[in-house]
Amino acid sequence: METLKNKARELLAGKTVQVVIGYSRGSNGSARAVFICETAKVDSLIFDDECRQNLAVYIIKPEVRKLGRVALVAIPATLRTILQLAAENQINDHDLLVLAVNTSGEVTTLATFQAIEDHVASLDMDLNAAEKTELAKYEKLGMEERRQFWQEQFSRCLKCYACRAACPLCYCNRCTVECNQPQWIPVPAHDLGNLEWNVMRAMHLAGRCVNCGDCSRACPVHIPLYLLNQKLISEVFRNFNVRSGTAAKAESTLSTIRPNDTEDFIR
Amino acid sequence: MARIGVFVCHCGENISATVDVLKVAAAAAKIPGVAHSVEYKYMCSDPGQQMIKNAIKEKNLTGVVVAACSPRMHEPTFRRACAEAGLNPFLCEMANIREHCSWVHEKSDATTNKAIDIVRTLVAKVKKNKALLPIKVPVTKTALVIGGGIAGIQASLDIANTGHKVILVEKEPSIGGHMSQLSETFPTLDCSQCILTPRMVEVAQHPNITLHSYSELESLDGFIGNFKARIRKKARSLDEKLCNGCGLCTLKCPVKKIPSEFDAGLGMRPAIYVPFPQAVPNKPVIDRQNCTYYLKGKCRLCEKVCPTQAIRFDQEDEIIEADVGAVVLATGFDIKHGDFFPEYGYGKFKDIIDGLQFERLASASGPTLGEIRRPSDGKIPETVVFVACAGSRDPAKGIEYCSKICCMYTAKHAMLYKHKVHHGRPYVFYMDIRAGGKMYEEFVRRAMEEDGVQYIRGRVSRIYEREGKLIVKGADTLLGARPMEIEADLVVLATASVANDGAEALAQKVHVSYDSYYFYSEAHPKLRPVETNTAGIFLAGACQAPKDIPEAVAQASGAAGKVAALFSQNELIREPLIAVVDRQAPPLYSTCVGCFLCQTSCPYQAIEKEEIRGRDGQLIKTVAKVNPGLCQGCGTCVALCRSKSIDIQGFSHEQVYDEVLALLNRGESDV
Amino acid sequence: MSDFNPRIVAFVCNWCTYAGADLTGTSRMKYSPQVSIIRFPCTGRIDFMLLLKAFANGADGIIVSGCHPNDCHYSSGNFHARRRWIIFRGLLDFLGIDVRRVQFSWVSAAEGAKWAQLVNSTAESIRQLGPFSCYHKLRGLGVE
Amino acid sequence: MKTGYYPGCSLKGAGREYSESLMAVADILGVKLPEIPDWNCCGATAAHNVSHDLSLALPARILAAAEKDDMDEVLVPCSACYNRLSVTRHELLQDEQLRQKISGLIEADYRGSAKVINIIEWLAGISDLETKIIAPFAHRVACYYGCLLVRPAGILNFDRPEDPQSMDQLLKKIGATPLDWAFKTECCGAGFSVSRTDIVAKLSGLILNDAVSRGAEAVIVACPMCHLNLDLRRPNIEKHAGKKFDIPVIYITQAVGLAMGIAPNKLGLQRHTVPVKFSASADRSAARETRAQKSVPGEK
Repeated sequence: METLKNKARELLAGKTVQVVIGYSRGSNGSARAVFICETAKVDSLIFDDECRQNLAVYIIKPEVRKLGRVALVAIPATLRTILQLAAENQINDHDLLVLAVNTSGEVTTLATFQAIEDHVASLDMDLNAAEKTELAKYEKLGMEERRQFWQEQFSRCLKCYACRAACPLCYCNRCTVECNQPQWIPVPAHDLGNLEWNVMRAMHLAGRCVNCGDCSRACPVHIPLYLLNQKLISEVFRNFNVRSGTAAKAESTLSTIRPNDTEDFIR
Repeated sequence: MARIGVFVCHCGENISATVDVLKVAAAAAKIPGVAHSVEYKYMCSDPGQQMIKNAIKEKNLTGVVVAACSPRMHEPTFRRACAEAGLNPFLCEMANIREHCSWVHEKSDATTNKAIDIVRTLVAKVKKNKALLPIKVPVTKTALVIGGGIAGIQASLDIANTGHKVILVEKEPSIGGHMSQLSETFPTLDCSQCILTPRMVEVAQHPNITLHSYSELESLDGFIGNFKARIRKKARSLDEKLCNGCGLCTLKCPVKKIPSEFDAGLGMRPAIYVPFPQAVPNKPVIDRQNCTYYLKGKCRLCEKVCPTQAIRFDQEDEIIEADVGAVVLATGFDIKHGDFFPEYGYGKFKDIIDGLQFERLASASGPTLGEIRRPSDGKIPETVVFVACAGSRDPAKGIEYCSKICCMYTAKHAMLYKHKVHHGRPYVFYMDIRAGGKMYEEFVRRAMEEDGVQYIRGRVSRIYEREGKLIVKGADTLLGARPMEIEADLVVLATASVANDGAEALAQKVHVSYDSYYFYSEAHPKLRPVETNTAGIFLAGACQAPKDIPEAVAQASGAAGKVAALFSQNELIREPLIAVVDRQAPPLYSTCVGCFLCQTSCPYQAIEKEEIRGRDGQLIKTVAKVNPGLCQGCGTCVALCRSKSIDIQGFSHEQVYDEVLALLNRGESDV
Repeated sequence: MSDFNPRIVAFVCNWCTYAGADLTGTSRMKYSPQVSIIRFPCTGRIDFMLLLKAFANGADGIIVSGCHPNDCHYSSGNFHARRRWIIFRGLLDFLGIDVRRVQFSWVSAAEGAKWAQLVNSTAESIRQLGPFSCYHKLRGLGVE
Repeated sequence: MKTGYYPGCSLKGAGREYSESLMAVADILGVKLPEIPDWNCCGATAAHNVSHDLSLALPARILAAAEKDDMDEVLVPCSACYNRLSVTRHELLQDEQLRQKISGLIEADYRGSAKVINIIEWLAGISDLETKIIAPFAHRVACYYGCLLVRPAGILNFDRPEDPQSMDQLLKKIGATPLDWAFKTECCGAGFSVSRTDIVAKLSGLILNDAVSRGAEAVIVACPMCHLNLDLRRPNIEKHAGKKFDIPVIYITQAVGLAMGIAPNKLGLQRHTVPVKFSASADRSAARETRAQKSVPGEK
C-alpha cells in the first residue's frame, strides 16, 4: 500500500504523469475508482481484495485522455485489457504508465506494452477451477433447461446497458443497438430484444473478453453475463488455441483464420 | 415513396408450367411500394425489354424487379435495358423464380406462394437499392516483370511488343535463368543457349524494356493499375556506363577458385566475374564476400587493369522507384540440394550429382567442355545411374507432388550420355514415366529403344561408396521386386523441383497467396491460371508450379496477354459492389472506432488507415477507409464490424435485413 | 406434425452455392418448396444477427452454405465465416437454442444434386423438430 | 519421474549380457531400474503374424502393468520389444475403440500414460554421463542400428530413419570414433536366425564386411537379435563369406560400461562367441583403410 502511494506521489511530483487512476474507499466501504491529479490526494489510494474493477475502462474515455498521461493501477485483468486495447489500435505504447499491483502489496511499474506482455506471460490465462465447474454445470444441463434458465435470466434485463458501460472493450462510438437503419435490436426490453442484445454483446466480445467480470458486477438485475463470456473464452481457446489480451500486436481471433479450423458441423 | 415495377416472366412454359404467373403478378401488385406489375411470355425478348423500358418512363419507376431466371443468366440484359430507359442499372434486381422455383418444384400453390415470397423479397431489397456509378481506376501502362528466366524474358518481350513499357528485374548479375544452364532441351535436343541467347539480346536492346539485373524488389504498394515499386539495385562495384565488357578484370583477378553458381559448383570463377560468356548484360560484378580487397583491404588489381576506369569499390546499393500498372511474377524454381538424401549420400560423395550439374557437364560451354567426366577424378564414367523422383512424390520427404520435368530430362540426360560415351551403360530408376506432351512419349521410347538406356522400375533404397565405386541398391519391381545392386561411376539424382528460397518473402511483399510448397497460387486452377487473387498481379513459369520450357513460355505469353488487355484501356471500369466505411458530420466524423478488425480480415489489403485531422492539422481520429481499387466486395469486413460502420453496396445491411423480413412476413399480398 | 410445413431460409454465397442451386434447377432436380434463398456475395458477408432475425420472423430452420474450403471466390471469406459459426454455434447451444435448426454446408457450383439433397434432408429434419415456437413466442412488440 | 525396466525374454536368455551390462552401468550412474511386475513376452515377431489383437494385447498388458506401478516411462533395451511396445501404444492411442477392446482383453484399462523409450534415448537422457567416463572407449566403431530401432519412422519418431546419428553421438561422448558406413540400418537376417541361417550368414556378412573394410574395430549394437546374428552366427558368416572376421560385436551398454572402467566379466563380455579384443592388426588395417578412404575420390 505505502509503496503504491509513494510511487504515485513520485510520479505526480516528477510530472511523469498528470493523473493516477486507482482505487479508494467508497462511502459504503466498497472500493471505487479514484482520479488523483495532485500529490496531496495520494493518501486516498487503497488496494485490497475489494479492488476488482477493471480501471482500463477509463483510459479510452476522451475526458480522461484530456487529463494527460495516465498512471493506471492495474490488476491482472486490467493488464490484459490494456494489451487487447493496444491490439485493437485504441491506445499507443507509452500512452500510459501501468502500476501492476497484487494482493501482497507489491507494485511493478510497467512502462511499455512489451513490459506488460512479459508480466502477463507469467499469469494463468485459464478460467479458474471454480469458474470451470460452474460453467460445466450449465453445459451439462439439457438444452431445454438451458433455454429456460437463460430466458428467465434475460427476462429481467432492463436494457440499461450498464454491462456495456462497464466493459472496457465496449468502446464503439455508436453501438449497434443505436442503429435504426435497420433497427438491429428492438428498443423495448422484451424477451426477444433482450436475447438479441445479449447474444450480440457476447458475440462482439468473442475472442476479446479478458474475463474481468465487470459486466456482471454492473448488472443491476444480476444476470450472470460472465457465464456467456467464459463460455466463449473456453470455446475460443478450445478451437483456436487463442487467449485474448496477451500481446499488443495480436490479430483478432475472428478476423484471422486457419485453413484447418474444425468443420465437423459443416456438411 | 418507392415506385417499383414488377415484371413476371413465363419463360415460355418454363415458369408458367408450375407457377401461376398471373397470381404472382396480382400478388406483387398488392405489395406496398409496387406501382406496376405485369407478366409476359418472354421478358428477355425485345418486346419484353421494351415493356420494361416503357413502364420505367410512363410510370417513372424508381426500381425494377424482373421475376424470371437466375441473375447469373440475364441480370446484365435487364440492367442494360433499365439503363437505356434512364434508370440506374443498379436499381434493377432479378427474382429467380425459374432455377430456384419453377424448375425444382411440382405445380402447386406452395410453388406459386414461394414465387410470390421471392418476388416480395426482391421488391423489399430493390426499395433499398441505391443508384451506383461504376468505379473508374486509372492505369499506369508500365509492367513490372520480376525474374529474368525464360518466362520473364518471354513475358517482357510480348508486353514490350504491344508497345508498352516493361521494367524487368533480375536478382542475378545476368538474365537467362536456369534455361541458360541447360545443355540441350527435350524433346528436340536443340542447344538451349542457341535458342535462348537471341532472346536475351533482344531484351537488352528492346526500346520498351528497362533491365535491372543484379536487382531485387524491395517493396510493392498500391493496387491494380497503380502500383508503386521500390527496386534495390545491388552494387556491382562497377560503373556500368563506363564498362565495355572487355573482361580484362576477370582474367587478372587473383582470386580464381570460387565455385561458379552458373556451373552448379562444378566450375570455378574469379571474384570479379561475368556468370557466363553470353551474359546479358555482359558486365562483371564483384563478389564482395570473396574479393581480396573487401576482405583484406588491398589488391585493386581489376581497378588497375580496367581500360575505362569503371571499377567503383565504394559503390552502394541504389533504390529505384517506379510506378507500374501490372506485375508479372516469373521468379522460377530451384531444385533440392544438400543433405536431403542421407540414404543417397547426396552432398557426401562428389560423384553423386543433381540434374543441373549434369546439364553443366553435358554443356559444350560447361567446365568439361561437354565431355561427361565425373567431378571426383575427371574419369569418364562407364556406368551412370539416373534416379528419377529423387524426393518428388514422396510424402516422407514432405514433397508429395510430381516435379513434372524429371522424367523428360532424365531421358534426355541418359541419351546425351550415351551419345557422348558410346560404350557407357546408363541405367534409370523410375516410379512411373510421365511423358505427357507433344513428342514426349516418343522421346522416352527413343531413349529406351534406340539408345539402349536401361529403365528399371523401382526405387533406390541406398547408395554408398565402396572401393571408388558407388553401390546403388534398388529393386526391379517388374521382375518380382528382385533386389539389385549396380556399381556406378556416377549417379545423377533428378532431385525435386521446389520453390525458390525467397518465394515466400516475395509473395508476402506483393500480397499474393501461395500453396503449402510456396508455389504461387493462381486465381482459379482451371479458368484463371495466369492471374493471382490480387488484381493486376500475374504469374508466369515455374514459380506457380514445376513446368517445362514450352509450358513456361506459353504461360508467360498468357500473362503478357492479360497485361496487354489491362493496358488497352486508360481507365479500369469496375462494378461498384464494394465496401464503404461510413462518414458522419463532426464531431463524430465516422462511427468507425478504428479497431481495424476489418483490416486483418480483408483478403485484398483493401482497407487503409485514414487520419482525420482538424484545421490545425492535429489528429482527431484514425478510421478505416476502403480502397475502391482493391476491394472486391466479399463483405467479410462488413459482417465483422461491431459498430456496423462498414457497409457493402449492393448487399447493404438495409437490403439484406429487409429481404429476410420480407421473405418471412407474408403480408396482405399473401394468397 | 405431418402436415407441418417448416419455413426455411437459406443464406448462400453468390459464387458457389447460389450457382449450385441454379444447376439443381437446370438439371430439373426436385426439392421441397419450403426453402427460399437469399443471395450474398460470400459467406463471409453473412452477419450472425441476420440468422437471429430469420428465427425471430418465423423461420423454423436455416441453411447457411458457401464455397468449399480453398474454393472461396474471395479466397478466405468462407474461412472467416467458418470461424464465426464455430463460435456462434457454441453460444446458441449454451443458450439452449437448438443448433440442429441451423445447417451449415459447403455446396459448390457443380453440386446441384448435393443442394437438392441438402435442402430435402434439412427440411425433413426440421419437420421432425416441429415449429420453432419457443423462439417465435419471444417475438414481442416493435420487432421491426 | 519413475522409469521402469522391461527386459523382455532375450535379455533373460541369449542376450543376458545386455541386461547385465545395463544393470552395471545403471549402478554406477546410481539410477534405479525396477522391472515391470509380472511382465510377459511382447509377442516378438510371432504374434503379429498370427493375430493383430494378440500382437497388441501382449504389449498392452505389459504397459498397463507399468502404468499400474506408476511408471512414467519404460526403458526397453531390446529393439524388437521397443518396436512392438511403441507400435502398440501408438495404435491404441490413435483408436479409442481399439483401446477399449484391448483393455477388455487384458482386463486392465490401458491409458497410454507410460512413455516407451529405447536404450539410446535413456543413455542420452543422462546428463552427467561424461563425468563417469574414466577409461575413454578410444576405438573406431561402426554403430549398427538395425531395422527396428528407427522404423517405422512415422510411429517411433526417433532419429532419422535413413541415416541415424544418435548412437554415433553417444559413442563420441564416451571417447569412441564412430565411422561413416553404409550398413547402419540394413537387415541382419533377424528371425531367420533359426530357420534360414544361410540368409543370416549372407546379410550379416555384408554388414561385417563393410564395417571391417572401413576400419572399424568393433560393431556396436542395441539389439540382442542383431548381436546374436553378428556374433553367435559368426562361424556361418565366415563359412559363407569364405573369410575370417575377428571384429567383436558389442552392446552399447557394454561399450559404455568399459568406458566407465567396469570389469569386462561384469559386463558379460566373456559370453561372446567372438572374443572382445581390439587387435593391433585391426588398428593397422583401419589406419590403412582411413588413408585409403581419404584418397578415395568423393569422400569428404
